[in-house]
Amino acid sequence: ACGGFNKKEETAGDQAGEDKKADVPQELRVNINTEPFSLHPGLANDSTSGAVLRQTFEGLTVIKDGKPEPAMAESYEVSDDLTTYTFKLRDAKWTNGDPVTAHDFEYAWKWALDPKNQAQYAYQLYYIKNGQAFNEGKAKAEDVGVKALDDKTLQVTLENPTPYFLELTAFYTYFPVNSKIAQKNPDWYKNAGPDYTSNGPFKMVSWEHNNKIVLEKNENYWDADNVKLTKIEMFMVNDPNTELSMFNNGELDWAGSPTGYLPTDALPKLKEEGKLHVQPIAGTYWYKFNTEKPPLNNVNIRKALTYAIDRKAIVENITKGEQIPAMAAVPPTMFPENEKGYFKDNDVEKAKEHLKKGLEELGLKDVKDLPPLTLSFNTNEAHAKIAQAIQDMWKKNLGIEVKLENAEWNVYIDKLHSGDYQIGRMGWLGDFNDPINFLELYRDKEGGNNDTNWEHPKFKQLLIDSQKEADPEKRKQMLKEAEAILMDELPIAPIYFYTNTWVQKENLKGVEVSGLGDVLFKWAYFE
Amino acid sequence: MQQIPKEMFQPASVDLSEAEKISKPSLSFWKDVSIRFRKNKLAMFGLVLLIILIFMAIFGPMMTPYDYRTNDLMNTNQPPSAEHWFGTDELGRDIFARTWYGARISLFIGVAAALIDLFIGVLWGGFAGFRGGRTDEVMMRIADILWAIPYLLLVILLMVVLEQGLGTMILAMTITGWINMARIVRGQVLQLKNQEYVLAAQTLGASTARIMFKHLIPNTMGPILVTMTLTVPSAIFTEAFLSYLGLGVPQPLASWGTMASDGVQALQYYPWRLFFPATMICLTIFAFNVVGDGLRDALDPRLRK
Amino acid sequence: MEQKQKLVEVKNLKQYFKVGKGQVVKAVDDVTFDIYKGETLGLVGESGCGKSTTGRTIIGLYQATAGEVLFNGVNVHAKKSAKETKELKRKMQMIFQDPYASLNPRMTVADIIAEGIDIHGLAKTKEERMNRVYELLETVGLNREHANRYPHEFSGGQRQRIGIARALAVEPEFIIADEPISALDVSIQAQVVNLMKKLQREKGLTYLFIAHDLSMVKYISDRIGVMYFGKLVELADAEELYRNPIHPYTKSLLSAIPHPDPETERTRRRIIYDPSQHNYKDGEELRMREITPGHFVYCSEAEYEKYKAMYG
Amino acid sequence: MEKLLEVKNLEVSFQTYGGEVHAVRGVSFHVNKGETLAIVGESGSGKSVTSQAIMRLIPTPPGKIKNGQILFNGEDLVQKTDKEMEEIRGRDIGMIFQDPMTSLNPTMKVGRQIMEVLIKHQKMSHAAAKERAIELLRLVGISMPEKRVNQYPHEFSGGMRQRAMIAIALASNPKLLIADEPTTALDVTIQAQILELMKDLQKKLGTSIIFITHDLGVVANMADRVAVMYAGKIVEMGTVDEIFYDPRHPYTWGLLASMPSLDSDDKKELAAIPGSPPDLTNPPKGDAFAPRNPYAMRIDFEQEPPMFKISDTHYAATWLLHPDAPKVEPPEAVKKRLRKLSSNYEKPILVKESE
Amino acid sequence: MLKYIGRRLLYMLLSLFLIITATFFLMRAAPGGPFSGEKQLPPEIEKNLNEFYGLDRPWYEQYFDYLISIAQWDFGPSFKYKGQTVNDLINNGFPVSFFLGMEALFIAVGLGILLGIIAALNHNKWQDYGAMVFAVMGISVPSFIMASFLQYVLAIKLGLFPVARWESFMHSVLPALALATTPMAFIARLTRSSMLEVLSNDYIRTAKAKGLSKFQITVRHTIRNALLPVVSYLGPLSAQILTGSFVIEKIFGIPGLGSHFVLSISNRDYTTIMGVTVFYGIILLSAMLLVDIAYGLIDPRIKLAGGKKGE
Ligand SMILES: Nc1ncnc2c1ncn2[C@@H]1O[C@H](COP(=O)(O)OP(=O)(O)OP(=O)(O)O)[C@@H](O)[C@H]1O
Ligand SMILES: Nc1ncnc2c1ncn2[C@@H]1O[C@H](COP(=O)(O)OP(=O)(O)OP(=O)(O)O)[C@@H](O)[C@H]1O
Ligand SMILES: [Mg+2]
Ligand SMILES: [Mg+2]
Repeated sequence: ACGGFNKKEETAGDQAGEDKKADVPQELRVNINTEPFSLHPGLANDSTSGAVLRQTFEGLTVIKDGKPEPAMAESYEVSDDLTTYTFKLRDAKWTNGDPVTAHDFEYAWKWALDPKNQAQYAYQLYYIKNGQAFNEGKAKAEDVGVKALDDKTLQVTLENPTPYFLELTAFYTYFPVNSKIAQKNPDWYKNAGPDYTSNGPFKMVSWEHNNKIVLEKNENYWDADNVKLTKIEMFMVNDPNTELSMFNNGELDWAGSPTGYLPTDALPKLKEEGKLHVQPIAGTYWYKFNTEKPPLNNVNIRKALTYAIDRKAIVENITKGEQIPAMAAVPPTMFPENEKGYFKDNDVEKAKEHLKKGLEELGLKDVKDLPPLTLSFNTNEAHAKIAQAIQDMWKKNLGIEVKLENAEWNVYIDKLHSGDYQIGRMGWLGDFNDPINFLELYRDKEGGNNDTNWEHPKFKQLLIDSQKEADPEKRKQMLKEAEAILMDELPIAPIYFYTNTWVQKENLKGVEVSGLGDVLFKWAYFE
Repeated sequence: MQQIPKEMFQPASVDLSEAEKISKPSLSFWKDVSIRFRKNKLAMFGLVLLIILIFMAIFGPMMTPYDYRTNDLMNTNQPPSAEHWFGTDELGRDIFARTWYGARISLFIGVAAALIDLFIGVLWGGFAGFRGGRTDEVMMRIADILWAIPYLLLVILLMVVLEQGLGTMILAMTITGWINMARIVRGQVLQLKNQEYVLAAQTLGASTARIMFKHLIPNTMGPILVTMTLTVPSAIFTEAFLSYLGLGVPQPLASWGTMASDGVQALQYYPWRLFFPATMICLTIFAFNVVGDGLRDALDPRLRK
Repeated sequence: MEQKQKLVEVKNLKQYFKVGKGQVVKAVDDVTFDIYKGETLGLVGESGCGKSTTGRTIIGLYQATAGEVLFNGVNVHAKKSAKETKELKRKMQMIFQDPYASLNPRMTVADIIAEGIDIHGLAKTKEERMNRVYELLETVGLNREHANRYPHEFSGGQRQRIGIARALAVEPEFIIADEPISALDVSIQAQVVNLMKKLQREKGLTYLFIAHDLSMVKYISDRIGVMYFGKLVELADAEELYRNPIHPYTKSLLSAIPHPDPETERTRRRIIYDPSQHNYKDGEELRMREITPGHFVYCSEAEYEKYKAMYG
Repeated sequence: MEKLLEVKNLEVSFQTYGGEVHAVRGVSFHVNKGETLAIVGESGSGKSVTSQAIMRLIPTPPGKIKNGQILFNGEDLVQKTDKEMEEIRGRDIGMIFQDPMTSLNPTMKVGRQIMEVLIKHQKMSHAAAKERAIELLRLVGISMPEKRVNQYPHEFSGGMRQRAMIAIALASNPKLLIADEPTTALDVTIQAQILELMKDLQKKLGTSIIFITHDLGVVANMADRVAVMYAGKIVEMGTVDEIFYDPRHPYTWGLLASMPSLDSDDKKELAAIPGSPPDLTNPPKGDAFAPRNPYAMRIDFEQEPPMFKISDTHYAATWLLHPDAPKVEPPEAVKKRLRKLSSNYEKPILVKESE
Repeated sequence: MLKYIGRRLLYMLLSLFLIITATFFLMRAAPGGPFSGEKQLPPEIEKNLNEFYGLDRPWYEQYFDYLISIAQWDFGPSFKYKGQTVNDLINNGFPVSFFLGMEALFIAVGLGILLGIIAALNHNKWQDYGAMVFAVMGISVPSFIMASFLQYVLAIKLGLFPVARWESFMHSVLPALALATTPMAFIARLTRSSMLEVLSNDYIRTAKAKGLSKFQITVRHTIRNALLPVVSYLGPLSAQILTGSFVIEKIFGIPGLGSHFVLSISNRDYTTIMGVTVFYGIILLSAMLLVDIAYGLIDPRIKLAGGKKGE
């Protein structure tokens, strides 16, 4: 099938409005929490870097209102087997005036895939034909399925049909790099300066490490007319209370997600004052069961534990950010019907039934006879609170005593990955806007992010088949079917779906926060 | 001139051996210490405070129907009231119950830290300072090295190797807890060791241990006590830090340190969550301080008259 | 003079202190003398001439820079087993100059006195220990009630007696008394001196008595050594030294003693010692030479002849 | 003769845990311009406290001047403020302390400690003060003073420290010099030097000296008049000759008797005064010396003896001077000294308390 | 003296070597690695990365390479902050921490000693009790509580200072205060207690007899002698404060060195762990040397260099 962007008119321009008052300084101050690990699109591997790069660079597409929109690419074509994309680039310039060419994309992607370069996120490009092979040193650069046919045409060949590939091209690993500069000066990305060239709405004018980054409007940007902000200051203050205090004190224009955090204890007051902005994002907070450790190898026990959690009470009284109780794995941003989920929240009756059944199956008379249970989580106050609440619920509702155990992140992750746990907290934030991202975690027992030791042949098959399904509706059905299996077997107990919460200056408009929690300031302006 | 009877001018029989007598009554050491301690009002106040705190640590949790761990998610973050004397926390737990429950752990940690200070810090510093020369050099460099190795890393490794719990935590605190004390004691001993009474003991053939325990350490009591009053609060918060990392007491057990660390996040919204544990810590330290000062004065025979 | 047994032999003892940039204070500079069993050797001299340092080096508080000290033929400074060291320390004791600084303010008198007993395990039971303490207290003229008190409760004389009791507790053979009486007033000085003499009689003790109060020294000593700037300049029988002082410094010292008699004081003339009066030439050998039997003077060969002629 | 200092009925006590220590219990004496008053007495008899009271250096609390006047040049020092006293201390009155081991700051160079006085009171420049400090050290008999100014007290021997203390006290040529056992730690040659130095200074500048000591030889050498203290009181006071040749108080006898004689060869036991001073928290009823006094009479345990005046300058407080008292023989050593003094009255006259 | 310092420097090198070795092995023994994130990396990428950073070589090679490069003052690239070397991190962070630390030390030492002196000179009077209560609060309230409290009261409620960040001197006041409180309180207690000891010494009486004023006596004769325990404490304290505090930097958003001490460990950023540890080690050991030298300057009776006694 052939496709193109459904050419909406330049909504961005409309939104910005011509009636902005001239005397309002168009300078934005936000908090990005930490020093970005790297401002090289190919090296970046953390959300902070992403938040900066998204303002300074631009990929083939951008996500707006949850959909990929044309950006560097003016249009594209997809082959019938869904594996070849041909992008037509628009006339755009780098901050130093060089034209943005298809070669820049080719260069950037291959650079990231090159095993000689320490790109941690190279796997984001594994969808491209021979991408993984090249990265593993099993293929040559020429074999990689990305090719600049001419300055303005980029052809991408994929390994498999990838229905969400357009979304991926908005991701920062897919951003172009000014190949002329990069070849000349391999250190171009280390600091702000003349060699730090980018193609996005803003350019970086200073980078004080660990302190702040200053962006200014990029006059060479192709859509510069629609960029109203003249300057963005990004501070690196890694403390939610401070962040909010700075906002209250007028030192920030925006506090909270997606680049920062709000203190949980402040949320009720902010909500009361009507200042709090909430937006659901593609993420799920869940507990993983190690399905090989008794009694968690028994599905009824897992069900009992899962059903006996009062998620509503948790999101209302503990997390307080209007999170959505999760009785499903895939967030409602992808499957809107998942707001209801596959089972009832806080279903104590049913939980007790399953417990009874489970005990029988295990040949035990009483809950007391259950092997001792430990609930692990990584060191963090929010996790600790939820764990304590759930511990209390299990005790009250089922009479099961679990022990709590927290550990430093790396220690915890190590335990989880090596299966040295019983019940463990985890969360998943979507990399791209497709349910597969959440489901494929549990496809293979040996999968790096599975940890539950759970594997189900039907589930696995459904996922594999869905990859080749061209019809979005049919594909969705397959995925739903798979999710139903997951929610019946319950190797994981979903707790809630994440939301973004923030406060912002009243007169700040046009900030675009995607369903994945990514922020774009391109269209932002002060009234 | 008044008239004085003649017989008054008769020689009196004088028992000259009586002359050496010191007329002041002699009390046993501890009796004397206790009398002088009791005369010190501030110290007595501190002692009473400490007793109250200990009493509450034992009986406080029994005074309310609430326990330290049962959640009440409908009543989170309630301010102090007749129902919940100290209010409730973010999980709706009664802060009064948690405070006194936490007192047990925090007081225990405080005492443990003080003991570590005494047993390791004082001995280490005293020995290094007294021996001087190469011994001093080596011992103090060992302290420096322990101090310089990233503590967090040590703690993480302990966490991997050992079970979560009080014992592990005490071990973690032992690694570096004594170093400050050792340094201060060493400094004092360097100054004291040339006193003549130390020389006198040496001429008697006194062993190093004897000189340290009988002569040097008792005369360093002042700085030792002051240092201990710093160790105690820092241990209470180290406990919070270690618990936070996952080494200490597992949730939902409370301690003043963890309660205060949690509470400080809510300072602007629910100040009582910080106020009560922090106040208890302050009161404890205050009590330790004045009791320590009082004890030092009472133990110092030079102030006896 | 009958044949006496040498208890302490001090041979070419040197004790130098480093002060600051490479400078050295020669506190004791090549001193040689013997102390016989049962005698009291007085040591006098200008303050700062090294008397205390000599005493402290003999007992091993300082490591000697050079020379040796033999006690009963055993070298004090040589490396010894812990047991030997302990045994040696038991036999040699010291009474300190300052009765205030030398008693630990935080120990009771009983503990101070019993320190040596404890260290050397001289008492088997608590009771025996306390009995020893009481006995010692009585020996030095204090009574048993004093045992539980602290040093600051005592007068200087009493404190000094406590120091003596501490030294006696280990039943030493030899006591170095470093100005044991100069901090005390006259009547107390008499108490202490009487006590020391009594103890010497009863226990056959040997003393090295350091002081600058010559009348007391003369009273208590059998022989007297005079020190000047780290060197022993004259050594003789107490009576002999007073009657026939030879070294000009000794003469000067004797002439400076104030007499408790206003009239003689008004007329007393002091002889002033000027070290340059010797006119020693370079390379001249200076050492102790015996002028009359038992009377040694630090002098050159030429002076020796002169002194010999005058006094011999 | 002009009185430089007059102490009237001085009472000093210390508040301690065990009760109030009456360290000085009604002491009166005076010092004339240019004369030397020696104060002798048992340790603990209140000599140092008296001298410190004059300097207003009694640590308060626990100490307190409870009563009495200290007239210096006619002005009462007891009433002065601390600020006013700072001007007098070190400039008008210099003081040498008893314990040289602890009276110098161990962490300050000796030279600086001397210079301090000069800079404070004579407003000297740093360099001039240093010059003068060296000079003073030489003056008190310290060799190589240029080197010694830069040393710390612990590098000095006991005697040298005492000399440094003396240098400090003499630094600004005070009108009154209080010397609390200044030569106790010194050898005789240095002692003689120091004494000569003090006498010399006295002659040149007319300095008055209060000389506290227990060395009767030094007293004989230095003093014009002598006060004998016992248990916080002056028990006998007179010119040197009167005290040495016609002592009246049994305590003075004891003092004189306990000195060994240089000239005699006899090695018999010294005549010590047994025992130790009374506890001044509860001063005994009657004569404080009575329990140690072989001549004690019954009245001594009942009533405090009044002052008797033996001559214009000679006072003693003992019942032995009472007309009803039996005649007693002083100890042998004292008897040898006794002379008839022409200035004595016919009979001791009883004086009322407080003159 | 020079000889002594020379010997101490040798000891320092040895200590440093031990610190490096211990840290190296502890670090390697800790679970996780620099590339383990929330999402598990495909093993092949991890392999690439390990190769890139040389983590695939035998440990002893890596260890000796570290030693050699550390000797050349080259701590290597940060594993986390791509494109920045550890030397960069230190060069950027240390001046900030140093400035803030000096400010805090200044407050702590100045105010602490002053408070201690006031308390000691007015022993058992209200000033003494006031200072005591203040000190107890300062000791019991750790810096992170103090920081939040100061922020809340002085910045938010009273608006006297900016809430956070590192821009101007005004920005540094609150963090410096928060950093200084506990040491200040402790120094006050130490000073008071040793001042009381010193004030009872005879030479203070001598100084009074010279006619020196209370102030002169305090300044010239008391403080110095009372300073010894303070100096003992100041050694490690200044090493710690000058290299930054994680908590304070976090709360106030300060780009100092302190955060690297913690973050490098939770990130398992091996080179950074080694770099900051070595750097801290050097500062600490130097501070300890200075303290020992200061001992001798403060109290000339203390001789560390030579002077072996007895035995
Ligand atoms: N620890 C030391 N360091 C440096 N010099 C010292 C030390 N101890 C003593 N001295 C010096 O050694 C010399 C002799 O001192 P010593 O104390 O032995 O004298 P002394 O004869 O006992 O004098 P005094 O009668 O005054 O006590 C003096 O010059 C003194 O300065
Ligand atoms: N600060 C004080 N607190 C309590 N009592 C004190 C204090 N100072 C002195 N005394 C007491 O005052 C009395 C007199 O002491 P003082 O020092 O004047 O004696 P002294 O005559 O100088 O003796 P010495 O010859 O030993 O120096 C003693 O009993 C002493 O205990
Ligand atoms: Mg001496
Ligand atoms: Mg005195």
